[in-house]
Amino acid sequence: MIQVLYFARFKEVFGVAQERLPSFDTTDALLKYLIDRGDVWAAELDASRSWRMAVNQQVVHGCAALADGDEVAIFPPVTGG
Amino acid sequence: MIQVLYFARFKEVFGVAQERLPSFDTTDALLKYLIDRGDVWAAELDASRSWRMAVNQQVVHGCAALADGDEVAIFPPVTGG
Amino acid sequence: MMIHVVIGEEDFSLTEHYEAVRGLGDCGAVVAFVGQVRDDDDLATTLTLECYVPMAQQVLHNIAQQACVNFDLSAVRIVHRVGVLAQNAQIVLVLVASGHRKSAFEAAQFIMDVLKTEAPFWKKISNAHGERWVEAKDTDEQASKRWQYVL
Amino acid sequence: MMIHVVIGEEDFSLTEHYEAVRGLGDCGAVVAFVGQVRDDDDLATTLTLECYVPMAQQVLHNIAQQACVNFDLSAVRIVHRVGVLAQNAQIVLVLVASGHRKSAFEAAQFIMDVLKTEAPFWKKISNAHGERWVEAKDTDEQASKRWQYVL
Repeated sequence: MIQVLYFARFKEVFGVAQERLPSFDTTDALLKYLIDRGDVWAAELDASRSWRMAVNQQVVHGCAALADGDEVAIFPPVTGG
Repeated sequence: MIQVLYFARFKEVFGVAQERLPSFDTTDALLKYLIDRGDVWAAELDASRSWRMAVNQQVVHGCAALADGDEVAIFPPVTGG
Repeated sequence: MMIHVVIGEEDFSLTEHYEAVRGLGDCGAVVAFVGQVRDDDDLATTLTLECYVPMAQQVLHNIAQQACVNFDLSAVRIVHRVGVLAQNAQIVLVLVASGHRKSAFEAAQFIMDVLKTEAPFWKKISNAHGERWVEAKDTDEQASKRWQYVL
Repeated sequence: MMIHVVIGEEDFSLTEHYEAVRGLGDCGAVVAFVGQVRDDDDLATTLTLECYVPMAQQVLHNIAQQACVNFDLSAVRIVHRVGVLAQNAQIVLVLVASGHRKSAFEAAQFIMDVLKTEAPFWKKISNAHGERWVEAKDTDEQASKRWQYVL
């Protein structure tokens, strides 16, 4: 299992802050699974939109390997400070 | 009459913080008068040394006109902050 | 090198953080930056700050450490608030101590610039017009990238 | 635009000056710089700050005014102490408030850089080795000159 967290606009649009999902081999596989839910998932996670993904609190660029127990976070560009 | 003020190293080396002097037409004439005192005056106010002069609290570059009642200050490069 | 990072709802005291670095050895120059909620009287703005806390802790620590190494600091303190903040409320504090003013100024700017693009915080604006998430700014992206070439 | 300049022997409170600008309208970003007497434990250093007070008042006001115009500030406060200052004592405070962090950082640096080369203050160092007047630094001269091209 992995833990997937959503922040800010994603949390609101998806209507969920976090969920447990079965393990995936890669972040691309996880993304395909989420996009296949269609609707807001497909719209928000479109590759042309700018958003970020972190695995175990490290930002990943491109596709990254996933392991059982990983924490994956998906979020819009940050706007703190 | 004019008022001449000395600061920092000059005040110590000349042994005077301020003095009243007869009026001079220009800062160059005042300087010649001071340098003609010889000794530390000639040494410190040598044109090759870096120091500044202000007339009525405005820094002057080169020669400036003087009038009766002016306040002239002679000081080393500043080192505050 | 003394690093102190706080993320939380409580307000912070500039003085308290300033006093904490004053006694330190090489601290001829202290620079503090405080970011506050802007005062748009007509709109009665409030900000809601959301944060991915454990990741933000790590990111802020990393930025502080990089600042120490690159700018020869004796202390760095970063405080970032979360939750609902009213007009004029303090949002963020960056305070650095160094032997010299140039490195202190540069370090504080470096920290703020990188924090703005790397630390996982999100701002939502609520006012008379409604609510909206703040969009990331290109100018912040540029400000952050310049440090790649400077360092 | 609120300018406040103080030259005197008394110590100053960062908080007090910070609180004085916080209520002001366009003050999303506050940057404060504090310069302190360095801590050379072995040498038991003290600084003596001499000043041509009426000229320094004018120069600091002019610098503050230029900063307001060039960096769109809502407030500037400059405090410079004179007299005998022990190790770790505060010497100078520059505090600026602006709508944006970039202009706040630049304004504070501008003020410090120009103050260092234009304001009539002189530092004498006294320590275990004796007494000497601090020499003006070329790096300060360069730092001040760069603003001619930036502004």
